[in-house]
Amino acid sequence: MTPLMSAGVQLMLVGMGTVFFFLTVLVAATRVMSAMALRLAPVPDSPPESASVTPGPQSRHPTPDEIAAISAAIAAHRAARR
Amino acid sequence: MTPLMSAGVQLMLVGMGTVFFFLTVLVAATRVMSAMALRLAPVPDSPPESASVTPGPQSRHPTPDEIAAISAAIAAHRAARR
Amino acid sequence: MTPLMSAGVQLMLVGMGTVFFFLTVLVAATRVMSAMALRLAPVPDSPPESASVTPGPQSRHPTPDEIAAISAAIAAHRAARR
Amino acid sequence: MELIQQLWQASGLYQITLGQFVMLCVGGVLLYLAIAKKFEPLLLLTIGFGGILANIPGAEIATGDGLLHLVYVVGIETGVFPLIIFMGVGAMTDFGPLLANPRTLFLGAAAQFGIFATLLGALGLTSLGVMDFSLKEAAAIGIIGGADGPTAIYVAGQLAPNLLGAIAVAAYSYMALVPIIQPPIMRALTSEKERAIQMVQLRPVSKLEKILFPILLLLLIGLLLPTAAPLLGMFCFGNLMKECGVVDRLSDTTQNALINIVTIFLGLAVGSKLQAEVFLSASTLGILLLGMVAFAVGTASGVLMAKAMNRLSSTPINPLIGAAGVSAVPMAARVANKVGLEANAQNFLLMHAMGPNVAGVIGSAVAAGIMILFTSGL
Amino acid sequence: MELIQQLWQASGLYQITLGQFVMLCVGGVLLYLAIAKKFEPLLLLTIGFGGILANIPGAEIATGDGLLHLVYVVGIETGVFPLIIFMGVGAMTDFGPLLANPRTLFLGAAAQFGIFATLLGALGLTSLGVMDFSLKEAAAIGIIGGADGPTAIYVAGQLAPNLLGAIAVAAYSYMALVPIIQPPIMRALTSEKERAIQMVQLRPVSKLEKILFPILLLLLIGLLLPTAAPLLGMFCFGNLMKECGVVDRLSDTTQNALINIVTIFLGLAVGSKLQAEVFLSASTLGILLLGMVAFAVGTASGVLMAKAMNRLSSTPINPLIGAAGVSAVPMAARVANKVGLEANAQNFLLMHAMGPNVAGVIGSAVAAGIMILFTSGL
Amino acid sequence: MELIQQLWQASGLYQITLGQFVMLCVGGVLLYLAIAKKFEPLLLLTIGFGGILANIPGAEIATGDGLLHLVYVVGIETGVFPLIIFMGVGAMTDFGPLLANPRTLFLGAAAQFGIFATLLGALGLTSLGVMDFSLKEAAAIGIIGGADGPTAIYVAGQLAPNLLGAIAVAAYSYMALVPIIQPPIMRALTSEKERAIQMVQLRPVSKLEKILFPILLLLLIGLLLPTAAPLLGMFCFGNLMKECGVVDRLSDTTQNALINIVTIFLGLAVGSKLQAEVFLSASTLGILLLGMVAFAVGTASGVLMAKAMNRLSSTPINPLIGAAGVSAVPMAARVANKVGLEANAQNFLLMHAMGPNVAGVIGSAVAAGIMILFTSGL
Ligand code: NA
Ligand code: NA
Ligand code: NA
Repeated sequence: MTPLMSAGVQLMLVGMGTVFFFLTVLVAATRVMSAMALRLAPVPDSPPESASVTPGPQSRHPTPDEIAAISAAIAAHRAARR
Repeated sequence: MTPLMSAGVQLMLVGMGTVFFFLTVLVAATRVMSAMALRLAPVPDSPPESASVTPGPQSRHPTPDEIAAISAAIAAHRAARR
Repeated sequence: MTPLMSAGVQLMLVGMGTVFFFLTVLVAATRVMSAMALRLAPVPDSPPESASVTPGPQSRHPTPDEIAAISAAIAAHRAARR
Repeated sequence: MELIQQLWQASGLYQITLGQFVMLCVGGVLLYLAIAKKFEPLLLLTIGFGGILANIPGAEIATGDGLLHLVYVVGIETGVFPLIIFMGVGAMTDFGPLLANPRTLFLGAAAQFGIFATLLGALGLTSLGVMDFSLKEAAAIGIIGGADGPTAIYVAGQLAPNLLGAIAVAAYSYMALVPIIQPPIMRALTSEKERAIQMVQLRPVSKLEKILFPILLLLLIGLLLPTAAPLLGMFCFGNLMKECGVVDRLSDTTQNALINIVTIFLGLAVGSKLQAEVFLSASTLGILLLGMVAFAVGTASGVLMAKAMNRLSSTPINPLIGAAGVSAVPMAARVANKVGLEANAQNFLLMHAMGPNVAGVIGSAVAAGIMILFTSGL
Repeated sequence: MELIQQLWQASGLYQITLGQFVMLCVGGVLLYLAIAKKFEPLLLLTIGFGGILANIPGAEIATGDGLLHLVYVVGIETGVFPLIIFMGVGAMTDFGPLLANPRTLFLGAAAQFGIFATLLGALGLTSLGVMDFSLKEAAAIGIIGGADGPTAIYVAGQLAPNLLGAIAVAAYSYMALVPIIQPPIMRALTSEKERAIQMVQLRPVSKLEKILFPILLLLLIGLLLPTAAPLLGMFCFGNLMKECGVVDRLSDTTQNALINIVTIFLGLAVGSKLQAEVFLSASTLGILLLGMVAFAVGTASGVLMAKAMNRLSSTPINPLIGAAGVSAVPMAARVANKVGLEANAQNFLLMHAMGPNVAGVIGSAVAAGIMILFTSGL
Repeated sequence: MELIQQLWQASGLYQITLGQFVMLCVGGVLLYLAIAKKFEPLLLLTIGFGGILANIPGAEIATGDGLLHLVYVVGIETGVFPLIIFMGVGAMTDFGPLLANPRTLFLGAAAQFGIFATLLGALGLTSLGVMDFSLKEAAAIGIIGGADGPTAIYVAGQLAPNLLGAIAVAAYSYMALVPIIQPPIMRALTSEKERAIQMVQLRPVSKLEKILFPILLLLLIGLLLPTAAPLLGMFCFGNLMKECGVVDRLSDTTQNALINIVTIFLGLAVGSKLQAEVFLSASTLGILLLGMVAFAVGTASGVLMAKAMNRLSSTPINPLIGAAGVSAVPMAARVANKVGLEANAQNFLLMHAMGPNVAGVIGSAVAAGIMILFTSGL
């Protein structure tokens, strides 16, 4: 095996080892943190469904539907004003 | 005529020549492109009136009217909540 | 008194003097400006209550209430569309 | 007490020069035009305020490590700001009317004659010994005739930074004055009958055409005149983001937050070039004069080109829309529409005038590329 | 295997110093104050997080080519970030109450005594050998008394970059603590009767006055104290954009996207100055102590000035609004309102307190100009 | 006339090389994929357009003082742009599902095997003499397996700038191809019965947990692997701004104006690395090939890890969610959900898959830290 390859193998072993070691520590730490957090603030304020990657109403872009809805409202208002 | 002037005259001739040459090529190319495009996607999806410089609803700033409309809606909602 | 302290005292005297001098001039200039402005544009176009630090409707962030209101509107609209 | 003397000698009252006083007034005038007259407020307000800041004696905001000078070096010397603005303008431009009637591109070409006539004018004044402009400077002055702010600032930044303040002020002032400058020329060169000409309804344009056009435009300019590619490239990029419909969030930000932020700093940085020692010179007067000529000639050549095309072709063109070829988007198109309605109350030229209007933007970018190609080497 | 050893020696656990550990805790405390106590969250959250990043052993985010160091060099050393923030603050400020009652400017002047008293305090501690502050450093520390974040950061960046972290933390912390620091002082210096004084309804202010004021303010500062012109110039520019009504899209972006973006990076960059080796020193303790003094003295002098004005003038001033002269906009004005309501349930001082409140911003910018003028040369 | 000759010699037609022509086509293909196929349009559109600009002969937009080169130097060489994007991604990420079921972090760990397998693959091809990659380059190529754009660009910018264009294009292309690459592998490695496994409803997660997690994550990475701290630090900062609820205006701007602006310039700058002379090489082909391998191996190891965990633990895990461990947020999670529904119409895996999905982002940032630690020194 060329020295380059062996360097690569070493890097892989150390790398995957570190990744697993770090995430294992993180799992443990997260469990402890959650336990403490739930003792401090028992009642969850976010229902499970709410979990998602999409940002909240404030930050997300309006969908075409919503733009349509808003535009309609504005149009109605303008019509009303005339 | 001073050398500066003659340089200017040359620049004008070449310049206007290039402008016209380029835009002529562009007109031709555009006609070809449009023909091909309309063959690929015959039905136009934007009515002629739609052509304008103003950006779409998403991007343009609300007019005072619309702000008024929205504010009114919000005020109404607040009143309702009390 | 150490030279550093005396430098500080001098700086204080000149500093407070300048602050008061400048703001006195500003008060006078403002009075003159207001007088002239009110002669040019007598009718005030903003009621006293309007004075506040909060930016106008265009620029301020919606409050949770308002977001709720808007979200509700959007939800209603979506429901309607189904 | 000598601190007080130091304070007095550091004060503006002590240091102010007559030139700075004059420029403070000029800045005030620009603010007045922007606020009271609504002349191109986005630029004239920021340029005017930047000019005032640049002429506060002893503040040194526009020199050395001063904010405005830093912004100028980072944003204008590099050409970054005008290019970003051009991207934003592209994202707000609709090529629909142009695609519906490509012939109008010729009107946008003709109107660029104003640029080169002004170039000659500047060189003429130099030959007569009235002014002293180099070929580079004359080229930069000519671009005022493009009636396109970012293009003028970009070219001036490349070819004649020392004249940038005067050129930008002239460009934006005359763009604001288009409703006053153009109508008399348009009326003088056209008959009542010509102004009343109605044009055929524009055909609908498909989304695909709108998506392909900016790419086509970029490739052509790249193949024929690469020196114009940075300007038109960013313009086409903005337009493609708008038309492609898959990156609306980028297009949205480009048309709002991004262009607004850059406009603020572009205006302040341009204003920093209004320092008395730079701005108050005969050349500034010459530039203001020549800029006026540029607009007038450009308007005239656009109108005359339209009349010529009417000779050659059967489908009629209302010569008024030729005046929109100078760009000054969308003001010039509105002017054409207004003058047209005076002659014929049923005559709505706005959409027809938008074609030459955006064609003028392309035309002056091409002219800019020519100027940079042939003079930047000198 | 020696890769593992290399990994271990590169780890934070191996490299961490006691100081870094302490600073990580300090960062945590700042996050706690920002999130749980809502103390100036926009700044304390970003500064606190920046402080944590800056003290991660071996990450070198706040040194060399690290992100935070780059941002610091580009944004704070140049003064660009505080100036942009100041522009944004200007665009959110309403001079209406000040214009309706210009006398309140004097309250904003008096409150600046806190700045200079603190300057003396810093020099006093030095003379006593307790601390070791140069005149520049003492001046920068004094500005904490201005109760105005961007001004403090701008001055510290110019005069005492090494103390910037501590000064910024002190300034924002005490601004957040205003509701706790001020009331006892206000009550101690005023009688129940004085606190119950009702003030005359403010007159309406015309749009024209609001447009002219920022221009007037800029010209005066330019003529009298140019070193304050960059700060007040950007402040006036922001305010003019807001009031002129012709560039709403610029004003809108300035108040939102732009100020938010700059706030994020300003906070992180300031946090990068919380590195243990820089921050953990006796001078930091001295600065925190002196900052507290600055706020207290400023509050007191504002109140006493209001009482003095009551002696001289017929139209009554409620001395509580004098405390708002330290700025800390709009917190200090709310405090004055709250304490006033305790004494007299019909007594709404908020609008009246906004006058001295914004006057305090002007006052501390003037003081900043003085400090820069007389010490930056040294 | 020799001006015309000069014009001709400056034209693209005269200067274009075959390589540039090919790259213009490649740019066109990227635009096509972005617009017509909606493949990661935010990045492929901007990268593709940047690539076209970079290959316009004679325009020199991507070299020297050209706009794209300036943007590249300022934004990518410094690592600023990918870090800001990562902050924005953090502000759009919800750790809820991960907190509800921390075990899924192991899936995010396993999927990183794709990174190191690719590293070996790159070195293997070199040993075989097929390619010629240094250890640094191999490491940068491996990160493609992280299926995370900003991480890949950040690492490539640090370790192998010359390959950055190819690596970024590969990363985003394969992220877009996830719905095509993953399903066959997922089906091949799982039985119908396994794919039908229903998972237990996720427990609700409290706001406090969501606030504490990013801080915890940052501290752990800081103590164990500081070289990953810049990436994960900015990621955690963005997430904390979102979750803490006291700086919504900053979080809002980070998720919109700021990330959009940076995305535009990041894409253009990456595109500037698509210059023919750099991009058209055997190594690019190798990178595209190896990137495909990386995604496949990562997907497989995630699925196999999930199956292994099912052996060891009682609470069942649907092995499909293991595939989401490669990140490619949120595409990979959607794929897992879709394949799961095919096997069992009642089986909604989306939320369960979000856990490994964001865990994959953390995992590849850790892998990136390892690569930088062990190879940047070489
Ligand atoms: Na033009
Ligand atoms: Na103050
Ligand atoms: Na990953």
